[in-house]
Amino acid sequence: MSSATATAPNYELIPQDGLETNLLEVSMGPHHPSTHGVFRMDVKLDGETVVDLKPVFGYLHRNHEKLAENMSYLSSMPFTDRLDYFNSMTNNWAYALAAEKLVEIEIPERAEYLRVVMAELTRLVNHVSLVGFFANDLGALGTPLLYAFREREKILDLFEQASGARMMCNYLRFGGLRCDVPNGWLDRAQEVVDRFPFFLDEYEKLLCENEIILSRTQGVGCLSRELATSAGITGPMLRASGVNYDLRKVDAYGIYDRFNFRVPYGEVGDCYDRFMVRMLEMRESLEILKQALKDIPEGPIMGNAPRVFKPKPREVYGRIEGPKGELGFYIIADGTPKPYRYRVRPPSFVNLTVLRDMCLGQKVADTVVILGSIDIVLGEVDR
Amino acid sequence: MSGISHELVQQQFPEAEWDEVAGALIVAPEKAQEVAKWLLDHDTLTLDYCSNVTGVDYLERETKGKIINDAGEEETINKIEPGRIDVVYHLYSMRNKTGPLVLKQQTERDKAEVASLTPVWRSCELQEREIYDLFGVKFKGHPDLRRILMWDEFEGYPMRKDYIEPFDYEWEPTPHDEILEKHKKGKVFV
Amino acid sequence: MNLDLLKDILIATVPLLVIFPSLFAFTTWVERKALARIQNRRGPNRVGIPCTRISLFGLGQPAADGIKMIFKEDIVPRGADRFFHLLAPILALIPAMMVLCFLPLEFPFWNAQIKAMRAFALDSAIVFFFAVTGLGTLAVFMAGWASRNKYSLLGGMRAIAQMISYEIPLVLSAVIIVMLVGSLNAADIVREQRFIWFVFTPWGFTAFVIFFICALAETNRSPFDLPEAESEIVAGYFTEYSGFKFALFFLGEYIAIFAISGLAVTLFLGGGNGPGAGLHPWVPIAWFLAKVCILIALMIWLRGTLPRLRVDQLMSFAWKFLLPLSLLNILITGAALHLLAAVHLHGGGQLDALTDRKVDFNQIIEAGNPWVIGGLWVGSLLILYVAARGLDNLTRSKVRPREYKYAE
Amino acid sequence: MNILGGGIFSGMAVTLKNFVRSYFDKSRLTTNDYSWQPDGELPKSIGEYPREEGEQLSETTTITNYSRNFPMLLHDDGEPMDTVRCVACQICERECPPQCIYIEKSTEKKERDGGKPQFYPAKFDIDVSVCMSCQICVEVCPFDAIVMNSQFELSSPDRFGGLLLRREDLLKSNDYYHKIHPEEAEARDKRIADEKAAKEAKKKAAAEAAKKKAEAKARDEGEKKGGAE
Repeated sequence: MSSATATAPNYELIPQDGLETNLLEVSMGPHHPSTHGVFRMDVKLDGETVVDLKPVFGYLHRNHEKLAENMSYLSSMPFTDRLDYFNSMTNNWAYALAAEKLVEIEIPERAEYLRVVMAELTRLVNHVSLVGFFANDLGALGTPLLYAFREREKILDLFEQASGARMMCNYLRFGGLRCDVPNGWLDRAQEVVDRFPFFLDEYEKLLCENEIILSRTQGVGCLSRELATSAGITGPMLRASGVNYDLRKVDAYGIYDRFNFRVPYGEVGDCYDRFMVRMLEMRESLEILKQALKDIPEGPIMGNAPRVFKPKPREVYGRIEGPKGELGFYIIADGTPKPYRYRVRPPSFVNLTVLRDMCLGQKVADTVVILGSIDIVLGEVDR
Repeated sequence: MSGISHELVQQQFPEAEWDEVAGALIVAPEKAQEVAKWLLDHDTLTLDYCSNVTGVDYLERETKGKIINDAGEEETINKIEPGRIDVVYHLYSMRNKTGPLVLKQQTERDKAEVASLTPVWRSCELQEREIYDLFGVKFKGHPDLRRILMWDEFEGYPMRKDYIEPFDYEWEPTPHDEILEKHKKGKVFV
Repeated sequence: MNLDLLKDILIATVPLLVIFPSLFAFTTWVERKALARIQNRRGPNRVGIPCTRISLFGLGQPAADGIKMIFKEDIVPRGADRFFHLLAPILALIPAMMVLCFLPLEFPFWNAQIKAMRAFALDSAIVFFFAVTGLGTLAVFMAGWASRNKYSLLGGMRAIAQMISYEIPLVLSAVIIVMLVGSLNAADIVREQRFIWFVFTPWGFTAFVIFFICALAETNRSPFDLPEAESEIVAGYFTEYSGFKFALFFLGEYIAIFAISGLAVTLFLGGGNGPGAGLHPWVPIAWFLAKVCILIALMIWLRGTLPRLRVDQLMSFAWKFLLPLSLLNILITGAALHLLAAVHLHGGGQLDALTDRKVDFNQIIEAGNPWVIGGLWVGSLLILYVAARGLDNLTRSKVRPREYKYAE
Repeated sequence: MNILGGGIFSGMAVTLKNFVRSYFDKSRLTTNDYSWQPDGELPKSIGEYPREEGEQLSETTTITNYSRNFPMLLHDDGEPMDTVRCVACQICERECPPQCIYIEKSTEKKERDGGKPQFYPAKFDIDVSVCMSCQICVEVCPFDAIVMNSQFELSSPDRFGGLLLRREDLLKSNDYYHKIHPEEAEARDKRIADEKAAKEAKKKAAAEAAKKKAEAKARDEGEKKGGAE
């Protein structure tokens, strides 16, 4: 198992006719159209080939962990929305899961189902917009992105109707949900779920067999199984490298063991696999949604959560399969209403570990494609 | 998902301590890399996936402890627990789908230094850099130990419990009392 | 000063200077609108006639954009070469405008009975066209270099590599037409397509496809917009251009698109030929512009659909796919022409006495045996398709859609 | 065996289909469609808002019944400050994650309509440039005094004062709340009424129990007396 840091190929510049040659150092970012936020890659180029790459983080750092350590458990719930601002529902869930491990709370059935519904809708939102951005990085002038955003809007409408906000939902609570979904919401969700496959068909026709996309993504940014495991890559990116590890199956948190779904995985681990695994995962999410919307029971949505959340001294680590990978919350309670230590294990931050390894030797145009296929959100990377 | 028994590890490394409250195995920094390699290569454990790496800062504090004094009576005294920084590793096995095993390295606060586990698990690379950045823990054997989230010129370690932030040099100009007054006067530089 | 000459020049050039820039304005609107509709948006729909509430589907947008561009601040980066920074957009526009003169547009303003006016009745128009458009590359590199920006430099480098590579298959596919016609004069080529446009011959069709692909690359249109690849190198060579200089670049780019589409129409799509072309002198011009617009619509459609190629794939596509294919096409064209001539002569046909050539293509088509010609058509197409497939397999052998497995 | 460039052609077919269908099929448009919104006040397609220059939505327009923007203080019917529900307990100030609430408690208690004298907020400011609309204050409030407003046209030319909402700006009547969030307001009122009823029932029960006890005691005593006689 190799885990050593990849080194740049031993690069020698050959001076020609007495002319001095130099590598071109380009600082891609922080204001670059394709770095998905304020992220910087210091790239050294020989012509168009990437010789060295250094990711630079921290432009969006706000020390979320320190903030959370200075406020009550409940108060940092809305701040988790802002970590990965595409997937506020799953962020909420990860935090709620960790906090619920601290104190024993029984979560009502309906709340569990609604959590699954929201998480899978979030997964759809994330994957669909990621695929759109990915196509945009490949240079498809916004068309796939806008198709994706149209579908995303429909799901965001659902979130808005349920929680009052489109992106910063702040919907989950320790022991359940903040409020029940309004009347007719489930029918509307069913409608969205029923129509989504038609969109996916069209989308696959547009992208998946396009010769340009195939040649742009296949064989680009290959990530081996061994490196993926060692570098702690999680989520669709890990499964694209051929490791079957999905926390929904492994941990079966919530009530995921009740649903019948499959986990797609790739073999090569290049950008095409990462792209396709996400496309296929959307179909599986739809399967889960169909089952969940069918079985959802009536009942209360809030468990017997204490009004003042004051857990006994303990250490817990709660993790869920977020759309981008394993999102973990590590909380140390010390018996006060504030967490002593609050740590977020951000999937996209850890997934960036291998950015350099994947980009070395590729073309400069590939770096943005590889970065796009990693699926980062800077709110989460920098916290 | 099943947890991992710490006793197996303690058989191999008897000096490793088991902390019941935290549910963590405490290893000495000198031994850490050896333990990590053993955990990774072990036939049944195969902890090939290091999920989460983080630091925890404990300030020096007074605790009340009970001791048996010379006279054989129980006595409550004030103990001073020295401050320390823990570096916590959450280990899982992707192959066996088991975990977690929590590994901790402890170090004093003033000259914080532990062994880097990046040579064993690549996933520690950025997370250990983050701990170095925010807690000021040096990692021996880390290939690229630089600040990561804060800028290079930044002084201090913001995640430490006794960190005092400097005066708000980059505040959001919010309309409140003193700052509002300052803003009305013109641009303020601190 | 010869007043008549001045008049001639004005009559020949002023319509070009009116038609194409206004077509540019219209095209920007059409492009934005069409792309919007492809992407299921509405597109510009507010700007219409000023001071009224009439929005005219946003037709006023180009004018508003133009006014905005003129009044924007012109920012020149510190350390940039100011002179070349200024020169580049001008140099990008001038060659593009110049080659418009070689298009076979005959404006019937002046003495239409005697002679229709064309700006440049040059006998070697096609050669001249390629020579002058090549200058545009220089402007692009100049912009990339003078901006003193690394993205611009990368864009300029890409532009040079791309434009030089694609010039070769572009010219080689035009050679097919020259072989068929035997003349480099644009008017002759158009006249030769009275009965059948060259795009409807197998060689002409292949050449047209290659020509169109190369035209996309020459004019930096998607999927070959690498020199200005937004997602990779910000805006390529015009990263540092703003305001009116940017507008000039933009104008130059679109004029170049019109010019190269005009050339494609001339070479393959029969120029001004079409139903009713003989009725009125304006009809051929309308046909010509309509065909140009169809090609531009195709370009917009492609832009709305396709992602971008990578720079090495772009090169390998040009050198390993387009170049062999166009060479093969030339070979097949020559063989087919000889075969046709032999059959024609065998059947007792006559050689064209007027021109200095062995056979008149149209004559052969008219008089030839439909079975022979049909067989030739199908055979040539088949050979070309098989060759294209073979080349495709050679260049992208490993790139295929994949099957995925699922874990339960 | 697929044809050469087949993927590109199928992609082009998709875009052509979208191009044509976008003129006929409204659901294809990316523009947000709020046609499911029950009351007709909102433009059917919010994408075209504002259709006229200076068009303002009416004050009670909400995007959805659950939409939340910034908090407001509720008061019951009557003079706002006489019936304000807030008792300046400052829980929301403590719990507010971005700490945008500033409360000053009144020094003396004030008589309420039909209630005990209570403290009231002498100062209640919300800095909406900091507020992140998380609704934590609504949840922690034990008096149902603070709820979310859905007013979203708050832009102001005054950078400093304009975004600091004072107590007077925040006070809104319960009727207004019913207008903007009918379902939520109904549920809240019902809950308050239930709680009140339960409280009163409890009180009554306690009083009755006390009465019974007293009666029983009296009877006992009477019996005792009778026994003594």
